Amino acid sequence: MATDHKTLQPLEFYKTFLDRKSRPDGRNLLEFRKVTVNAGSIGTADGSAIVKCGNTTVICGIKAEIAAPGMDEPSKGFIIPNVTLPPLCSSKIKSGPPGEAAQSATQFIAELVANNIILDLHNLCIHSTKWAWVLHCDLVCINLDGSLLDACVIALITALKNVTLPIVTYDEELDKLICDTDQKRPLEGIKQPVTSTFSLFENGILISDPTSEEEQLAAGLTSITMEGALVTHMYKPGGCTLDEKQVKKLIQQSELKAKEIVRLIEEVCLSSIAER
Amino acid sequence: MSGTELLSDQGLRIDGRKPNELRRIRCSLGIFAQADGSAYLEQGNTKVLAAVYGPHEIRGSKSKALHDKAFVNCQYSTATFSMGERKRRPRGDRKSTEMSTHLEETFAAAIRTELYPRSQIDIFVEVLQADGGNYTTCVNAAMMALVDAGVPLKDTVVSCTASLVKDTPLVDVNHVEQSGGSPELVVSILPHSGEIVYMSLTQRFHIDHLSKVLDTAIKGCKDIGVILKEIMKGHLTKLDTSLQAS
Amino acid sequence: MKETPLSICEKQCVIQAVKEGQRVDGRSLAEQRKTCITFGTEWGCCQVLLGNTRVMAQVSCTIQVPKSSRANEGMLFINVEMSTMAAEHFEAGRLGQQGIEVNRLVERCIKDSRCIDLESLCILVEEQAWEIRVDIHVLNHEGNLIDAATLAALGALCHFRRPDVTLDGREVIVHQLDERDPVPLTILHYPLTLSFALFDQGKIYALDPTNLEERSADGKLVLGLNAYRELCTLQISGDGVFIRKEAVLSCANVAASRAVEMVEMLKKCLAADAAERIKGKYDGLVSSVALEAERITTQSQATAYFKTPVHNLEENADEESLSVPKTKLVKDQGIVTLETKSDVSSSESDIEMEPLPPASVVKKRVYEEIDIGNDSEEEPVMLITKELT
Amino acid sequence: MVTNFACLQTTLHNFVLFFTITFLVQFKTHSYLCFIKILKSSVTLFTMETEQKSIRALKCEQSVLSRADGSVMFSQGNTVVMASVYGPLEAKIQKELSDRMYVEVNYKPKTGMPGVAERGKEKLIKTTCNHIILTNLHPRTAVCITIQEMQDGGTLLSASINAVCLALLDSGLPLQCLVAAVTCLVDKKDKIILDPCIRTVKEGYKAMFTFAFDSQKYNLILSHCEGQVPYQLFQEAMELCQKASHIIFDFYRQAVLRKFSKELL
Amino acid sequence: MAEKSFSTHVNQIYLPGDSVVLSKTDENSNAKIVLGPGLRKYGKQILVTKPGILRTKSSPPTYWIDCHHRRYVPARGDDVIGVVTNKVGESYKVYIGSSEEASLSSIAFPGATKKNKPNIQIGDLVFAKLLIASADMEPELVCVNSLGENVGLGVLSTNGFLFTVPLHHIRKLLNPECTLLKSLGKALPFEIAVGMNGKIWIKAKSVKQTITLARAISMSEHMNKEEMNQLCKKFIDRQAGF
Repeated sequence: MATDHKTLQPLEFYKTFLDRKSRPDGRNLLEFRKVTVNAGSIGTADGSAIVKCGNTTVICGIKAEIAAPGMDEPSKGFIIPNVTLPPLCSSKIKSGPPGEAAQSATQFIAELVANNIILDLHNLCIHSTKWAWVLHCDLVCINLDGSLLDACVIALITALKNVTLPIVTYDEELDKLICDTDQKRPLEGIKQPVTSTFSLFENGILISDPTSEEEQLAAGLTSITMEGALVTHMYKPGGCTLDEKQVKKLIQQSELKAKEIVRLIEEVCLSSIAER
Repeated sequence: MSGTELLSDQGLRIDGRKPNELRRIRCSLGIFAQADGSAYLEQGNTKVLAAVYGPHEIRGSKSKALHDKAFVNCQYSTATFSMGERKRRPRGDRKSTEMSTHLEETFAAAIRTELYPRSQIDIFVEVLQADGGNYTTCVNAAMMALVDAGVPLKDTVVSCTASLVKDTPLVDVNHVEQSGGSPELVVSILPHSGEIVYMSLTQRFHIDHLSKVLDTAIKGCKDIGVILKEIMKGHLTKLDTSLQAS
Repeated sequence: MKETPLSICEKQCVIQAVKEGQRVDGRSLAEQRKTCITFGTEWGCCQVLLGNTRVMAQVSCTIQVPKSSRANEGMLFINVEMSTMAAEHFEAGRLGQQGIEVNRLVERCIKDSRCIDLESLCILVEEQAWEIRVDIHVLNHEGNLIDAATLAALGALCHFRRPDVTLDGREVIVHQLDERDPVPLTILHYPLTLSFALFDQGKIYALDPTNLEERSADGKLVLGLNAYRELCTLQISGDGVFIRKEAVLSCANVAASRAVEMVEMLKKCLAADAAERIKGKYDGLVSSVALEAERITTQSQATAYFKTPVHNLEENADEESLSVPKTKLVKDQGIVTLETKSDVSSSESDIEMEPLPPASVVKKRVYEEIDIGNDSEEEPVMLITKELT
Repeated sequence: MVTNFACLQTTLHNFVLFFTITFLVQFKTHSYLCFIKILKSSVTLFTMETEQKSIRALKCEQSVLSRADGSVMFSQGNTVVMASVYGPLEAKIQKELSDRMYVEVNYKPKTGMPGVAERGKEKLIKTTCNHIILTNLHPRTAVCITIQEMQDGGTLLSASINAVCLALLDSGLPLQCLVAAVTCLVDKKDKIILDPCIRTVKEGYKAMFTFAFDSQKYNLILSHCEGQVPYQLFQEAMELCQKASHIIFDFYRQAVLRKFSKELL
Repeated sequence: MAEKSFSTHVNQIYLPGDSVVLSKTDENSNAKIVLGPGLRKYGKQILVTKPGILRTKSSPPTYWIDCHHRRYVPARGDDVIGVVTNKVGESYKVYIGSSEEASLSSIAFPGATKKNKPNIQIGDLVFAKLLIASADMEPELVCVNSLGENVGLGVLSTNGFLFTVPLHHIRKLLNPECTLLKSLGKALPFEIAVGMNGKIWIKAKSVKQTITLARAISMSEHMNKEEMNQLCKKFIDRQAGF
């Protein structure tokens, strides 16, 4: 009976839960799913992390390269994010060139990078106008069940914290790079943004950390990125409207989540360093 | 390259031709067994292969079908090895697409398309060696292939180029003359009525010269027309005798 | 999305009109539509209105490695963009055959005729040179895109200023626009195209064809010319078009004198723009945003032309209910023949009118009558005439 | 009013100046509305007191393109954007939706090919349009919205959204509500600048926000941020933009009024 | 807006999202109220969906928004002009400017039978009535009434001229109070077919006259009654040879 109701009228089915202030998976409206983080599990990458938010699983691998910096910003390095949604992650994703979901996720991360929210890119400079680090950050989602951006940002930050780079110096007289592969050091100045995604329903109900089913049914999505108490990004691409009170509530909620996640990431990083 | 080098004081061109002299034309018809009509044409060092298929039913997208006439589909392609530098895309780039469009328009005018409603005629041309006047050679080769295929035509189409150096019009321009910065006028005509079906010009010259350059090109077209007609006649007589022999 | 199908009726009417020396929008055969050129605040931005056809070009530049075959020259890249904005059958990001034709003709007219001195764009031989890129955006397609596109491209190139560079040894220093006065491009000559639609086996030709005329014609003749009466491009194309040599020559002569006027006009517009800039408070394209209220005021201009008292508001009462039995008129009679006079008298009036003065005079009169906008020269926007295409 | 005079005088000639002022004062009076119809009314609005807390002059021309079903050339200060709407059109088979209209948005930059940044803008505008257009009234069709950058005066994204809204109004497609977008910027001294011009943007900033609000309850439809600030400032910026959105909604009303001025009464 | 009295509401500009207040009498009576184009009921409110002018009509109380359109959306019973684009089996595909091409059966003509069909070429113009027009179905045209009789619909002669004007202009021209067409007819006799889809077919004695008339009609888009009269007067004077 219940399954019939769900397949025939998914929205009605869902709304009966919302009316009782609960959700089909047993969570409260503003409850987040359990987050599991694992750092440094991929040996071939310069930095890596696996993040699970409920069922959504994202792997981030970072490979570092050295290249000449751009003409316009000679003392900055590069972070090149790329979110891949392979067909195995969801039945809705088809093989072929990256779809809209993957493209907009990549664009979102790229915007965070461009706004200096992830890392001060000056830290990636080896020698101004000559050499800088390029970090290729590949984010592969192996199970897509909503709130992709949340998982991607956690994975990216954890992986960045996990990166160790050899010490490279530039000898100006010889016009040569000197690389000390024995000594490696971690990156400095990584910021700690945390993204929280919320779904909005027509009747003004807000739920946090939606599953992909909930994302489908919702009338709108919004992703708020906080770093500590700073609002760093509020991404709301149209959809259902929000009033000021709701915005305030969402921001408070994200702030709470941000604190927890930051603590979690720090713990994980400490333990992974200890292992090493 | 300056005009003096392109035209010597004796009035001879860089390859020793007189200003109104065509390059040597060699042609053979019916060279492919697969195609309904085919031709190989040499104008000097420019060498072109042409093949014609059809009229046949519309292939690919059905929406291309025209309810009252045949759809003419042309493809202009330049072999990767045909020029000094290797050509990366033999077809599909803007210049090739433009050439294909012009071939389509020219032959849509020449072929009696109204006889074959809702069908398609394919013309493929491949430039094997490019030495100036590629487009004109392609038009001439395609026309020969159409004759070989027996597609009914309103009139034959012949094409020729002309240029202007030191106020002297030159006919049938080769690659050196073309790339040396002198203008190039391409003209396709129906030799019977003398009407122009296609014309294009690159580089510039004063409008007062247009008349004589155009005249030179038309004269060139007519001369080529006469030569090609001879070749056609030869080919058809050969066919005729071989038929009668069998 | 497909292009709106063309009916036999429209085609026949256009052809018949052209044969009688008239055009559907009231112009004569050798008349161009009103051309309007405006510039943006950024250097190298030019918008051209040719009747209702609207095209914008923007020039930009980057430093690149020059081609090995032309190591001492800069590069010029011309790109035409057509999106659904201009017409519903255009697709954003994909140029169709028509787009490629426009792109190639602009390229041939401007690039192949070497109107820009590319050698002056070289910074370091074989190492660094400016690449000038012209993006031409087609905004509204009401025919004759080629002429509008070349005019916009040329206007944008003339308007463009690139940042100044200095060499410090082999080090190239690019000066930002506010640091040092930017440098204009060296324009060697001003090439433009003028297009004719060919009708009746190339015997009749109409300058600056509208979309309807382009689609009804046998083909078209595009002539690229500069102010020195030099031919820069020429192209005859179209499905099954035939033209005689004499016709080409006479078109070329008409076009040559037009080209001189157009270049003159472009130079005037450029000078006016430069003068505005010096005055300061320059807002570029903002001033070309005409309020549609002007369209309505043009109508009151029309009333002024008809010598009536000043437009009175209280009498402005419009019909109360517009959508009342809207089909009635048609439903009852089918094809309605609105004939108030008897047939005989009306034909008489026709006969009276026609043989009077030489035909051309009568024609002229009718234009005046309809192009109300033309009589009020000071009115910058003439939307009445715009509506007619 | 006095400060208004100052900034008005610089932008408009005297004739319009007189007019705009009377217009502001007598906005609700009917006779003045009629008066506007006849004269060239350059609708320019300045309501907030200081210069940096006001929206720059708004101007638009509706039905500017002859082929589009709805089109507008819109300027906000020196930012000029053109938007066109075609629809309902036949949808491509792979894009056809059985229960509603497919909304296609193309954002065209002035130079170069559209890249990832443009895709991002397209997505923002597309989801906003999906919300405001009553898409279920025209199933199995498509609407094609194209935005062309014409002149960058600092606030292209908000100008694009406003232009799209005006173009939709011009096309007469059924809409649930209207949308107005406002950009504001938090400079390095934590000062909020509403509707910044290009020079201000280029001087650098701490954060730049674009908010869009609906016309019914003035709730947030869209938000896009660059940079980071404490919540307090974020909220202040949002409220300021929300207030400013009223000016834009008023502007929409006047634009439509102009279009229909001959048919009123 | 909501606090205004009803009389100030009618004939005013409304924007999508605005709510409409009914007149006191309509609100209190039990009679059915008809909401026309541009209005929809949302809960207890009546919301506007299109920008335009609110108009009303009594008995039955009807409210609608007068809006400007350029794209045609088929409505049942409308007479439209279309271009024949294809023939599929026993019916024709006709382009009428809407999102989907309409179909027109070859026997939906006066006097047509299976054996005696009208001779229609691709590219011909037809003046037909919309029999089926629904958002979910292909529109269908007919050239006869329900009894199969000739009602003046059918193929239009290829000698005329076809042009397109915005849809609100068509409504203005077809309004019985609009005298433009009649006045023009006094100056020059002509045949005209006006399609609700914005297409007008016109034919006069000569091509020149046809063009002049077509331009005068499309020019009158922004004119009010008085301006139209002026236009006609001038037009008639011209034709008389002044």
